[in-house]
Amino acid sequence: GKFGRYGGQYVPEALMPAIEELTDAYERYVLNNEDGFVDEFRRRIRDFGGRPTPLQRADRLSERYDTEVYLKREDLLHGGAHKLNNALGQVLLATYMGKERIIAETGAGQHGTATAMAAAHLDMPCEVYMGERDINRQRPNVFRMKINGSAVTPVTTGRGTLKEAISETMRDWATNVEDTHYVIGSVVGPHPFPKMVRDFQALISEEAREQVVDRTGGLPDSVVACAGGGSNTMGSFHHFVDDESVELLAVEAGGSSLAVDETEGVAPNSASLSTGTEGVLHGARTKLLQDGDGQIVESHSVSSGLDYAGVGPELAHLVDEDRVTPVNVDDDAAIEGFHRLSQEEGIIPALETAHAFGYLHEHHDELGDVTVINVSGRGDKDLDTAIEETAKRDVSNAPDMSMFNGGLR
Amino acid sequence: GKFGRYGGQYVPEALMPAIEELTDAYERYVLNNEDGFVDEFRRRIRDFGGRPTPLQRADRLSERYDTEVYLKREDLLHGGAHKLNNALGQVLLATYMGKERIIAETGAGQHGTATAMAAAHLDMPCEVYMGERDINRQRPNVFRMKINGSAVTPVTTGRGTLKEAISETMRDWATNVEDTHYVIGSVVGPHPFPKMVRDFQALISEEAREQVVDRTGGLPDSVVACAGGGSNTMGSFHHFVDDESVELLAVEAGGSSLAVDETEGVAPNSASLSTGTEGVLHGARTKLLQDGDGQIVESHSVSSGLDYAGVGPELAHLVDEDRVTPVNVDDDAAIEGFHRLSQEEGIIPALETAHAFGYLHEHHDELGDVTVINVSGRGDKDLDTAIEETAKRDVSNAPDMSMFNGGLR
Amino acid sequence: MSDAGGSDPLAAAFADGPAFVPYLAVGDPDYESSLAYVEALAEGGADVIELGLPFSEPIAEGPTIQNAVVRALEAGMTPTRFFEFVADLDVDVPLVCMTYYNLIYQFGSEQGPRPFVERAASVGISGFVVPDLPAEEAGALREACDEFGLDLVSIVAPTTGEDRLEKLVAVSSGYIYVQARLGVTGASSSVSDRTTESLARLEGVDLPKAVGFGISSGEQAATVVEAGADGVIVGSALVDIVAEGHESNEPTEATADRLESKARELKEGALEGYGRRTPTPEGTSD
Amino acid sequence: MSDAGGSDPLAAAFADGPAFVPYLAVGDPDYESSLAYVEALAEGGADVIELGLPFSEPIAEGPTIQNAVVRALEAGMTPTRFFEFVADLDVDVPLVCMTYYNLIYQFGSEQGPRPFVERAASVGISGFVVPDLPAEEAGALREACDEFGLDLVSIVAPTTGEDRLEKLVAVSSGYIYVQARLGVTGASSSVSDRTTESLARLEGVDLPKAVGFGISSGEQAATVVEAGADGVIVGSALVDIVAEGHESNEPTEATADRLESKARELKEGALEGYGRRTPTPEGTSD
Repeated sequence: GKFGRYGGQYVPEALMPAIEELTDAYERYVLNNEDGFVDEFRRRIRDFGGRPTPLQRADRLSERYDTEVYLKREDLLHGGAHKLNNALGQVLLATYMGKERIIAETGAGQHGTATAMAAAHLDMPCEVYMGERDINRQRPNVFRMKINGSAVTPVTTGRGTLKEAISETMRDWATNVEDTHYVIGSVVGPHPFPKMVRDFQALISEEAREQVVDRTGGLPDSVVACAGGGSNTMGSFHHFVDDESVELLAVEAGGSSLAVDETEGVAPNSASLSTGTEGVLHGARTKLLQDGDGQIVESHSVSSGLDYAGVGPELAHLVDEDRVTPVNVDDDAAIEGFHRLSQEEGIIPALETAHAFGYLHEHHDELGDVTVINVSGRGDKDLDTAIEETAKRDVSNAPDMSMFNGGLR
Repeated sequence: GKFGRYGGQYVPEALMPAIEELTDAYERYVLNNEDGFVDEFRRRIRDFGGRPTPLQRADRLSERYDTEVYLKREDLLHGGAHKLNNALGQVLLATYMGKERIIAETGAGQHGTATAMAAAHLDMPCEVYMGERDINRQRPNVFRMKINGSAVTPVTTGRGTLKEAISETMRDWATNVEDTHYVIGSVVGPHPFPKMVRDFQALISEEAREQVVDRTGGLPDSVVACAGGGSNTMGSFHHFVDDESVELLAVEAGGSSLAVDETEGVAPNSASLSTGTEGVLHGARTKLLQDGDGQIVESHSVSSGLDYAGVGPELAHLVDEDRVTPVNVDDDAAIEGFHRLSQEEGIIPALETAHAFGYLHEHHDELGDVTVINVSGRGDKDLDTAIEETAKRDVSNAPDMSMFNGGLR
Repeated sequence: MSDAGGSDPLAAAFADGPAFVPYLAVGDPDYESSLAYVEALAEGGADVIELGLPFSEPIAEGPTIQNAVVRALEAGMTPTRFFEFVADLDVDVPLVCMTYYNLIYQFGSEQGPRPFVERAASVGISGFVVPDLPAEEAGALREACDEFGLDLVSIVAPTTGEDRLEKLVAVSSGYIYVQARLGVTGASSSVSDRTTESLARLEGVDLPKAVGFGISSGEQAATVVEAGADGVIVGSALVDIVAEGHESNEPTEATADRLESKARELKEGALEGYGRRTPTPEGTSD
Repeated sequence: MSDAGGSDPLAAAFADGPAFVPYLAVGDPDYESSLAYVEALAEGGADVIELGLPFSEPIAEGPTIQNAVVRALEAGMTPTRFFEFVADLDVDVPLVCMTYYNLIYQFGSEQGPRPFVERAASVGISGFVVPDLPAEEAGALREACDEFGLDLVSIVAPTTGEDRLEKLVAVSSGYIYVQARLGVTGASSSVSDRTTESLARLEGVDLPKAVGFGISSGEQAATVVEAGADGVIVGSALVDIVAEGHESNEPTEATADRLESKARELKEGALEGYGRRTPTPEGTSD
């Protein structure tokens, strides 16, 4: 259950039996395809989810940057993001384990909506915890979860964001652990979650590797993915990790600054790989945004899906091993990346994803001849934020938005 | 250019040369694959659009109705609906024709967003006409078009809906016909549009027919698709038309009533196949919602994408030939269908699509052992309307929406 | 081309110098005022009057006429009322019905254009202009017009090439409506070069050529006629006057007077242009 | 199990009848009041006191203690201040530090638990309870505790089966924290059957068993002790009193008095339960 010095199972004793049960189920069903679990998962993620997703050459970006830019189109997955790979895998695993109820936490709402869809598809009752502030910023996602039949429970503790929602979901799990499976939304949490979520998300790189070889006759020089918790990141990297010639770039949210304000307990970024320090949070040892005492600080990003103070332990390890390069771009570059992909390629990316395109723009000459970028999600959920954040700054490539001054309604 | 007594080219003389040029281009590029047009179209709709879309067995609906229900997942196409098949095809054709500008009309905004995406992808300037009332009801779609770099021009004439937007786009075309291609959004308008749009959309039934045979070993007993203008309908039916054993059901919007209020000039439905009479509108002879004098009446549907007084001439013809059966369900049944698919299958359908599921619910025992239903689009765009319309009625299967009483924000 | 020959009132209207052909939407803003307005145009010197029967989807019209159509429909104009209107009119010039094909197609108990044409003939309509009916679709209407001795006026657009011209002229009679520029109806301030090109292309056609789209002043009418037009068609500039009168609650008579005087300006412009085109030998007939 | 043996102050606290083990979040709602409150608990009869060092992500706590943690953090509580607090305390009972592992891990110049344990030992802390540190991850902390002679108290949950029990007892010393029911900390009105089951399962374990989670009254304390517990741990019921005092702006002394009297009730309840468990032979020593 470790990745070098990272990982582990830092959870209350009450949860340990469930963690052990899950570890056993993970090994039997996911690793050894017992009862044909993997076959059923692959069939459902194909028919229900829409896999394989295409690998598309980005014609105009390739021309602009004089680099072959290929887009892995996870935005086309059912629900609009890579999140379903994991949610469907875990909800299906819960049915194999005989669990009767699903809980999940969500920040931007993407993992919550993916879990709600998977739960509806597999006829499993589902409750999603979501910070009150996030609920107010992501109401369409809240509605999607409810319309899929899930309960959405507002978390009012702390500042009402992802961090608090995770803690609250852990409390529910500690209370109802015997019949309930907690669908963690990223490659974080106690073992076996980081490995298991990675395995479900690794379909991305399994397909992308085959597709890029088909298309170009060889491996890419680099693979770029945005990194918050890191599930699309590890999913995009996993099958390339052993290909030493392929550079793996994890683009974190630089927010408005990389510095931490210790007095306020706030990091105006979510760059835990780039700037974080080792610590223990939410069940695992990993890199964290924390103050000198070990108190977790509030992270920030224009993209609520990247807005998390931790990161998957495997990524932390791969960074220490120099296999993954952590980089970051700030909010401004992400907003510009959002507009650029929308206008030049006709794909409106999630603000999370937009960070990868911000990085491409700033460092395209360092990515080699062929680069694969994971389009982790679509931006429909972010329209309101994009209007607001674009209006706040001087974005050179933004369309005239004056007709939207009142927001979307 | 005719389908029996329907079809034709009822357009101003000024447009006829462009129509002739388009007919020629359609025959050369689309029908005869000149310059590899069809190959490029298929490659782009695969890589950019996400084809093929899956055919998914709906486990819970199949069990509920004791009928094998298969879903053709056009909601997974880039942009969230089948619309891209046609938009990409036409914008690509415009580049082959050397046109320098694209115009389009849009009602619910789905065709507009698909056209804007295709135009961005192919680097073609684009202007979309949209009724002012529709703009106010579909602001997220308006924003998507603008963010993709398209101009969106509000149409303030009449009641500001699709009908007026079409007229206005025709006026633009009449003015700028020499360098501009008008991307009509459905199987309507003058020849060659109904045939050409059908051919682009026929990818749906080309794939679905192969998929259902693969899956079940034979043809389905029925194919069900919602029908407004009819592009997803014809797309879903085309490759089954010669399979006489397959019943083809076009589900129209029954709205609140099938009667026409002649005094007010309003049909509280959009069921032109079921209740319309022969006439000439927007370039073609077809079935229309009109009063006794031939004035077009305002149609109505809870789904703005079905809210149109005409229908594709080929569908009108196939109905007269008894090859396609026109049926309809009312707004209430559509809203229930929306909630049912969302809760039971984890797929939130467009309100257009929801009509097909309303019909499935009411007539499942008439659809044979195997039925294919086209999930023409996803419902993200309809969340606000769904909240509003659900709150207005007593919907037995709706979730508690009290937390959304103020709408999505 | 119709065989109506010499007895054709439209041909006759173009026989003595340039014709002034005004357009109004019938029933705009109400039945009675509209009667007065059409009669004022006749008083002002109209040689032919195009009477617009409002259709709910006027795809070839610009905003001015669209709004007129909406006003007329809201005031209750229908095909049946339109024919009553024509019967009620007290004017002595040939009348052309301008409308969209669906209204023609739907009228009466049987589908097809015949009942509409029959009724039009009975109230004294001389011909039709149907903007959404290209030559390719005009067969049935042409047939009915022939049966009842009415003309079918075709529109020639700037985009109409030689190849289409022949097809078009074959179904036309009365006069040719030469569309002065691309786009939709509406007043504008200059006359396009394309008008001259279109007239040149039509030189061999043995029908009067009336130019429309964008003519709003006597001077423009003069220019067009000087360029070779046999007549000028003016719609939006006149509809504007009706709209202004309606919006300012002007008495019907006052609006009618302004229409009459605008008509006079346009008619005189046409004559002026005609004079420029055929220079009178200096010093004759003082 | 620790070798601290007879000199272990925690073991000693359980030696003479049932122990009352109260919990408070240190620094809630401020440093000075918190000192008074902890001292009041000692006055009220506490045998061991669990001092909560607030962590920003208290995943094992219910709303009552979460809110206390927020109040304490906002009032400036830090690990360094916590140690000052312990040094400032004027009480004569063993103290246990309850906190999350990240604070222990980060303290001092080198990473790992040793600096934190060393400092805790130096200010008089006798042991630790770390809710997010299961036996599997406890090695380094256990080692540091052994080095400085401190206890590491393990939590046994209702879900802990026989297989885990052994592993768990192997790293535990001082006492066993028996979690009375599933879920998070918080006062509740009944004592679960699962408590009895857990105590039964632990019968062979040679460490005192203190039951916590949900105990809020003297009667509950009595029931738990009667069922075989060697001590009762009470947190939320006491934190509630602090919260009420804070919200109503009650003077610190008044809140402290209420805490002391609640402590007395709980301690007496524990004794009462102990009395019920070991029936005194009738009629002796009147």
